[in-house]
Amino acid sequence: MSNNITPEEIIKNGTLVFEKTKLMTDAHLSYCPGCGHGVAHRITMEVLEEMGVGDQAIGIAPVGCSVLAYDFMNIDMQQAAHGRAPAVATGIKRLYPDKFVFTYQGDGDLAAIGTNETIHACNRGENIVIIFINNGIYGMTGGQMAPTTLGGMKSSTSPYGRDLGMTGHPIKITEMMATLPGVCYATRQAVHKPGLVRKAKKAIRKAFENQKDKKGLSIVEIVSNCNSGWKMSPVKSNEWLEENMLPVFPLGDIKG
Amino acid sequence: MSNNITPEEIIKNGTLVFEKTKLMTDAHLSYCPGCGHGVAHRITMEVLEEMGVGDQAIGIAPVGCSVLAYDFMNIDMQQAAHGRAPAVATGIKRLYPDKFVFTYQGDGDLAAIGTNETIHACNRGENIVIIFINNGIYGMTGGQMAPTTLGGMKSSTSPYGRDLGMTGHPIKITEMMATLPGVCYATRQAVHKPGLVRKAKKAIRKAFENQKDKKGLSIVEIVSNCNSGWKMSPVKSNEWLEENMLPVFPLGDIKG
Amino acid sequence: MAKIRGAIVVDTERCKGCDLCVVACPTNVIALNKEVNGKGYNPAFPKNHEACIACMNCSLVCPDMCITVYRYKPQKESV
Amino acid sequence: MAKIRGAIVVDTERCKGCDLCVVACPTNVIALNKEVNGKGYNPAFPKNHEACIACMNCSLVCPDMCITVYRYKPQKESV
Amino acid sequence: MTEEIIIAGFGGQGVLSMGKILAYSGIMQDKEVSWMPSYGPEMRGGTANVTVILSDERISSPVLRDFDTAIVLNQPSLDKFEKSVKPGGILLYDPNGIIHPPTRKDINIYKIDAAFEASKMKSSKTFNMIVLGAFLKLKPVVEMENVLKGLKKSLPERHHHMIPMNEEAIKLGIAKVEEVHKI
Amino acid sequence: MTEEIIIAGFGGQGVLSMGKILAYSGIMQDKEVSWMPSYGPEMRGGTANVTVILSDERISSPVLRDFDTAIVLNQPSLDKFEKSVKPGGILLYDPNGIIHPPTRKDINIYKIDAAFEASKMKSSKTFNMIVLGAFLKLKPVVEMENVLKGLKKSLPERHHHMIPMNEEAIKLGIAKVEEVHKI
Amino acid sequence: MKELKLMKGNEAFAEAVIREGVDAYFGYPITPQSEVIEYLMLEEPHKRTGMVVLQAESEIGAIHMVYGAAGAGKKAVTSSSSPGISLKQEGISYLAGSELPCVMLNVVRGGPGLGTIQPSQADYFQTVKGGGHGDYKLIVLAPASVQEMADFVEDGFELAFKYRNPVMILSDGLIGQMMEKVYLKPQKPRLTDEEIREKYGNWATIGHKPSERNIITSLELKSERQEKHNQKLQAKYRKVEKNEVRFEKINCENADYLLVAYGSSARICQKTIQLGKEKGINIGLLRPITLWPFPSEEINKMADNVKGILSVELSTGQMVEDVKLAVNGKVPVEHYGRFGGMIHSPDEVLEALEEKFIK
Amino acid sequence: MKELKLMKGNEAFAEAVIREGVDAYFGYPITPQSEVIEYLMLEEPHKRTGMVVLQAESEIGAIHMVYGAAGAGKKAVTSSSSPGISLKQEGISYLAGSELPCVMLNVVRGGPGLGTIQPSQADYFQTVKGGGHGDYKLIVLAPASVQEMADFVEDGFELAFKYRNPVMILSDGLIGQMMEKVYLKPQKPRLTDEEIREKYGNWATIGHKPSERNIITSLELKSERQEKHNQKLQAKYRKVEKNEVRFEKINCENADYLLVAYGSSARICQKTIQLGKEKGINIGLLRPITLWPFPSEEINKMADNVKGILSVELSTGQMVEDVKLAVNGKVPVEHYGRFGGMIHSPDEVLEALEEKFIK
Ligand SMILES: Cc1ncc(C[n+]2csc(CCOP(=O)(O)OP(=O)(O)O)c2C)c(N)n1
Ligand SMILES: Cc1ncc(C[n+]2csc(CCOP(=O)(O)OP(=O)(O)O)c2C)c(N)n1
Ligand code: SF4
Ligand code: SF4
Ligand code: SF4
Ligand code: SF4
Ligand code: SF4
Ligand code: SF4
Ligand SMILES: [Mg+2]
Ligand SMILES: [Mg+2]
Repeated sequence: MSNNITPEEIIKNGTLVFEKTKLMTDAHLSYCPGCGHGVAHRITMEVLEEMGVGDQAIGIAPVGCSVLAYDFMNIDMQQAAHGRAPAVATGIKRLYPDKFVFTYQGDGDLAAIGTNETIHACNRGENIVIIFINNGIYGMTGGQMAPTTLGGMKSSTSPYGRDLGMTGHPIKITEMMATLPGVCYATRQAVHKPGLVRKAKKAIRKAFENQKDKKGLSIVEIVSNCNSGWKMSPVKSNEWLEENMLPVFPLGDIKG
Repeated sequence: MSNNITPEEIIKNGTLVFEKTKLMTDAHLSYCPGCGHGVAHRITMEVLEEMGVGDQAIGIAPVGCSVLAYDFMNIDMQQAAHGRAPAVATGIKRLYPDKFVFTYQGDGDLAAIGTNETIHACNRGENIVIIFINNGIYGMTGGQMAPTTLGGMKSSTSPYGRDLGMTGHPIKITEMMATLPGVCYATRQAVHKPGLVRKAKKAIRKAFENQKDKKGLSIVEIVSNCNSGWKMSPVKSNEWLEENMLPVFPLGDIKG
Repeated sequence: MAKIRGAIVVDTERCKGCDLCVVACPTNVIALNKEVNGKGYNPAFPKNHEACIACMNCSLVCPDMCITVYRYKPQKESV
Repeated sequence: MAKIRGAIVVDTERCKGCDLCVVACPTNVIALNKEVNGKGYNPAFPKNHEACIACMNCSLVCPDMCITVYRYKPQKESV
Repeated sequence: MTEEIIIAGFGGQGVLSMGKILAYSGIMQDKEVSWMPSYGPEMRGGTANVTVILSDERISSPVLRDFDTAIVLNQPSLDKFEKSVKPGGILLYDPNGIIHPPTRKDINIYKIDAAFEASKMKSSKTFNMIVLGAFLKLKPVVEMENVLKGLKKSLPERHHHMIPMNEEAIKLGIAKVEEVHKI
Repeated sequence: MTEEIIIAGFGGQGVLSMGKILAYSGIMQDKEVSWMPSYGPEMRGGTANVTVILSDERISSPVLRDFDTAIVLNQPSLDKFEKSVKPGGILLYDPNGIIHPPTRKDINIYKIDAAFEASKMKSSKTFNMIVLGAFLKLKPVVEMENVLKGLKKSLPERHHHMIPMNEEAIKLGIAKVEEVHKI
Repeated sequence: MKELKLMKGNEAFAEAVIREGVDAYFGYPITPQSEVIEYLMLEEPHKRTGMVVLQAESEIGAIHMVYGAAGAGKKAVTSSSSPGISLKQEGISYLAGSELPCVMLNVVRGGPGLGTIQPSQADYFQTVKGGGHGDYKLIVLAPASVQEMADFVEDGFELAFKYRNPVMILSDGLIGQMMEKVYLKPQKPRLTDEEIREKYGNWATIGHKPSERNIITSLELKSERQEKHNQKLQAKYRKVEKNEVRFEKINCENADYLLVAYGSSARICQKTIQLGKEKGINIGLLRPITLWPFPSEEINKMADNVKGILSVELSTGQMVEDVKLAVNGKVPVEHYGRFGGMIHSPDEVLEALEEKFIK
Repeated sequence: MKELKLMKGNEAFAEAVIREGVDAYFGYPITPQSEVIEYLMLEEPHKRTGMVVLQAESEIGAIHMVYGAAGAGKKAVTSSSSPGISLKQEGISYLAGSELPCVMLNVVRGGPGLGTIQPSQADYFQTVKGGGHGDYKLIVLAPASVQEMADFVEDGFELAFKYRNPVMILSDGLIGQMMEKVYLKPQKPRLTDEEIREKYGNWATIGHKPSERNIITSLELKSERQEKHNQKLQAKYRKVEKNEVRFEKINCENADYLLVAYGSSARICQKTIQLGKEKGINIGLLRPITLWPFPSEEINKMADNVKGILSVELSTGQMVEDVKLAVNGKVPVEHYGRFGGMIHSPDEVLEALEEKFIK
């Protein structure tokens, strides 16, 4: 065949280089168009598939837009109460130290109501992975302010922009977690560009490898959009993320 | 009179240089002999007295040995549920921004069950003072392990010594709090020696001055003994504190 | 050297027309369809399919796993 | 220069005999009594009262606020 | 007079705000009103519906099984609510995207090609107002004057410049509604 | 046989462990037993008490208002529990620190100068065993052999070397108990 | 002058909170009641009255902020929905134990667990019997309209301060999300410290001289004193039971059957009465407005004249126990209700009544 | 071979937990039950059976660790006392909603609020009616002896796994702190994954292939399905009510008066029977062992033959409502009990009985 091969022929004869992992179900995701949760789900499952440990993994879904993660991640999952995923993961992991246990949590879940469970799972050095989707807002409940909401950012509970003096600064919880000896790896990633997706996936892989090697708790924060909550188009929201979120939540490894 | 004056004469004619502040009630403290809570209570009240703001102060007693602080501190006080003192203080201070509002909390209260309320009061930069008595143990309930318990240290729930691998490292919550922009002053003090008592009192004074100047949240950690929980004499426990607690929880200002 | 060629298949019923793949494609292969799908979204399609270089950018950023990518590497001319 | 002299009053019923003042006193003024008080504790007392220099160490470390301290500064000899 | 209405369609079709304008109009005409939405995650992309009741008396149940009028704007809503029209009641629908039209013989059926008319007006935002017009033609439960007042009340100040266009749309709906089946 | 006992004194006097040894001894003698302590912050420095019941039958209420025997080891406990002895029952007390001795006439009153005897033995730890001996003299509800077995059971292995001294103390208590008032 | 608006129940509650002169609202978002805090944030009551509105880090944070503010003698409000209310239980028990006045709102959704976000009345037991530990009672108001969502803010605070007791407004997703006409009362000024002291006595912790100081606590280590404290609470509760029972009777004069229903279910049952009339069945409705104190006496009286009583709730049957306790065996008492977020229609209620008592 | 020991109720519970082959205990200290975790830490069950014992950061942490472990099909235990149990209410509702088996212990102390650390039975409502949100039921066992503190661990797990339902052991400070003889059962081995699957079915999340995967959740966004889920729960509850009612009757044959009492109060009432006999008053005692399901039928039957029923609880009167519901007006039902940490003596109970029914 030559360079003039048609797309149809390529599809028939070419190598398949990308398709949905089997560790994602066929169910259509419940997320808004362009929401970063989808990519974060997928790369997490791709890592488990590539490590060949999907059938040894137990995931914890939070309360937040990803509450239904168990409908999409094609593995054993538990749905945890709002903020308590790290405690739930602790309960499982302590009994199945050789299984792969991870939580998947939003910023409201992990950094507001769940701060205590987060900090103490870190402090005990639970040998788990936390995938932390920081979209600076409570997506699920209609775009209320989160502890991670940027200064001046509008949300349904900061309709005139977050007032740092009244409500505090956007919390950098991953940096706080990194200060604890029980945390072996803390990194901040994003998934709104192809290169970043690749990097984020590598980070998640490293996190699960750490768990395999019993190194302690790994946290992978993913700065993501909530285009619905931010009231922007998906494309616009990713630009806004780049310009506004990343200066406050800079990407890269924080620890390990 | 001459140098040969008798003690009795001195008492009659000398200057009174130290007596119990009126902001402590006459009730006998419920603490064990030699427990650091007493000194911490007293110097807190001395500061309020010296600032002349005892009648503008509202204190929050925790759940812990100092649950009855309101019996001893001769000011308006509320008793808060275990760990929730910073939220209670927030509720008061937001309505009385010009009053002096402080919490008095133990390490179990502040750094275990109350971590969430602690971190978020700090993050919001509530303009309050937290007096934090770190004795590395749950004194009140009979000497159980706290998140601050040292590695290898025995307690009634770590009878063979705290196992860092299973239960995590002693948490340095004050350092974590200091990372938050809402915290203007974070310091670690002790009260088992006269010089340290003087310093600790200065720190508390600074904390309340910060509140007066609306600078944000000040935390004064006081590393203290729990001779009952540690199962040592008061004198021995202070020595043990010096040798074992202070290397892990070094004294001095952490921020501000 | 022979140019690597690619092709994509879009699951139009999964697609939510978010436009992210359109923006991510370095060779402007993808566009959104004027017709809506069953869910009322304008799904992506390879408008300029020949330009595809199988870089997978589109599939990497697609939150809904709609895009399958195939690659074709022609026999090297020198062989 | 005239030596500053001090004296203390111990509220023996408040005292819990913890020994902290004893240890804190630089001039070994204080000791614990053999007799117990109403609560069953051996209270502190100024055994070597004349040595007191009113440094307040004892009162500063006393957790139970038992100790009141008085100071006496003799007329300076030069005046 | 009591008029019990269900309005159902896709999330983006302005179902809830149409109900709201109707309710406000009712208030302007001194009626009792209730507006009860379906809410929750199904609203995200999925379907939405709202029950509106206008009455001269105090309204008892805001929850109903049967309605005087059902206004349905997509196939799933038609499937769901055709059976909920009281015998002799009215079913009003937009035929756009409807594959299985209504079949009941004991009710009055009307259609309004609102999507088409709105696209002609070059403003998709007028869609629900055209439907409202059609409804008001069939059930003049509130006077035009009060509808305009209701519109004004329910729109934030900064959108008041759109009132004339909305008025036009309502009138268009009044003009364009078609009878499909009359008992 | 059912013997209902209250033992009360200061926290440090070994009240709870004395009750425990008595309970263990009861078990060794195949009796039903219950041991119910007061607990809580008042134990810190304050007073402590424990209700011990030994019986040949299943024990119903571990909570009692009146007792066959009250063993009181300080003034507050005497004040509190003198009135709780059943008429005809026994009150046993240590006179050390007692300013207002018991006054009831309808009960049998004994004293044991256990603090004094213990200080003579140069071991304050034997104090409660001396009291126990005194009680056993008055109410031989368990045999000495079983008391020793109970002692062994209730003490951790590493303290077993102290059993002979405790035995001696018990015997001393048996010998030294004095009648104060007999009905 | 009263103001007429078309509002959601949640919004009406929020607006009434501002107009009541409430000092502080502390809450955490949860469907179906997030409109409360969203409305408050949008309205900026700190500009209108100086009122504080703070989004807490959690429901637990929120209830203890309320505890602090209430202890300082201020009018404090929180709101949440079922799972969030469960988290507040320790705090609620503290508020009751410390005798602090406050108003809480539960916009109930279907449970248990995360459940559904649709309306439900399955938190009756939790609210009325004591979701928290210990012997205590909340005064519970059950609004059946958007108007009452607004009105019960004032009523709630009156009761809360009169008895120094927390008040729960037990609503549900239906009442919270629906819009109706509502007449809003004019703005009340927030009370000054002096006014509070005059009106309600000097018990708040706002800073005092040692001789006049106040303490807020629910701890009493001496059991004798704790028992006394409990007795005092019980005496108060008896007083509330005697004075504060509220209910509404509809069509009860010659009713053969009685429906007992509160909140949204009572609204639905009103229509059932109509439907019954059309069928020649004479149905009355007793709507408890206070769920505690419960209108037991009235129901007991009514039991003398009806053939059967149906407790209609959006739950698997909770209030029905209180109805039975009131009736004490006089006539059959049954329960009917959809649950798990499903809502019974007026017709379904009528069918249930017929099936249970007539067929 | 059974082993005889003298133990505190709390210790007996802890030892029985080890011997039951429990997989994990998660708890947070609180008086009067801290001996449970202290005993477990001292005994090092990880050496005896591999059991995990972890002190959580809070009661909330603990209950959700239990949730995780239970969801993984393991036998998990937590314990606390009143305020701590209030904090667990959201988690408990989740466990019930997700149908997870576990055993929880509440060593009740006096409330409300921080209250006192002395014994109480004032958490009956919270436990039996639903302290958390939504329509759910806990199976509730009420031990009246140290022996039962041990025995109910096994019984509890049998019920918990049989019905996939959380079980609460409702004890109090008296039973927890007292020592009695206890016969301990021999050590059971912990179950392997295979044994669990065989015995209880394959529903746990322990890692599976996609085709066989398990999900633990209490969420059902579609109301229709949530209602179905609730119906399933209710059907289960009816089954439990039919099969699992447990009670003990003492001296009931010819009793003129009936005491209904559970736990420590039942122990006290046993002595009251004796005291009654001495006075010529013929008293029977019905001791509910399961508080839910409640022995309503039996009490209803008994009501035919007695002149009055006294519900005796260490509370201001909670179980008395269930007694009244059971009796449905047949005979007078009254409540008696000390509270706030105070404990009634057998004499006081007799005096109350005489006063209410005889004098
Ligand atoms: C106890 C409790 N409180 C509150 C809620 C309501 N709630 C659901 S999701 C959510 C916030 C989710 O935000 P986040 O964790 O950032 O996730 P996102 O939706 O943004 O991905 C809240 C507050 C709840 N379900 N349970
Ligand atoms: C919700 C709740 N959980 C647990 C307890 C029991 N409790 C009382 S004090 C305390 C720990 C106190 O330790 P700390 O805060 O370090 O104070 P300390 O006594 O050492 O000064 C605990 C766990 C309680 N009262 N309430
Ligand atoms: S609301 Fe935000 S976080 Fe949730 S699915 Fe939509 S875009 Fe994503
Ligand atoms: S137990 Fe410890 S902290 Fe508590 S009073 Fe005694 S020494 Fe102090
Ligand atoms: S594979 Fe690359 S070139 Fe091809 S369509 Fe996707 S992004 Fe464009
Ligand atoms: S990124 Fe995916 S969902 Fe979005 S338009 Fe492209 S194919 Fe559709
Ligand atoms: S004042 Fe100083 S010198 Fe005097 S007794 Fe006290 S410590 Fe000793
Ligand atoms: S420090 Fe105070 S309590 Fe301790 S012995 Fe001295 S005087 Fe007594
Ligand atoms: Mg978020
Ligand atoms: Mg401590």
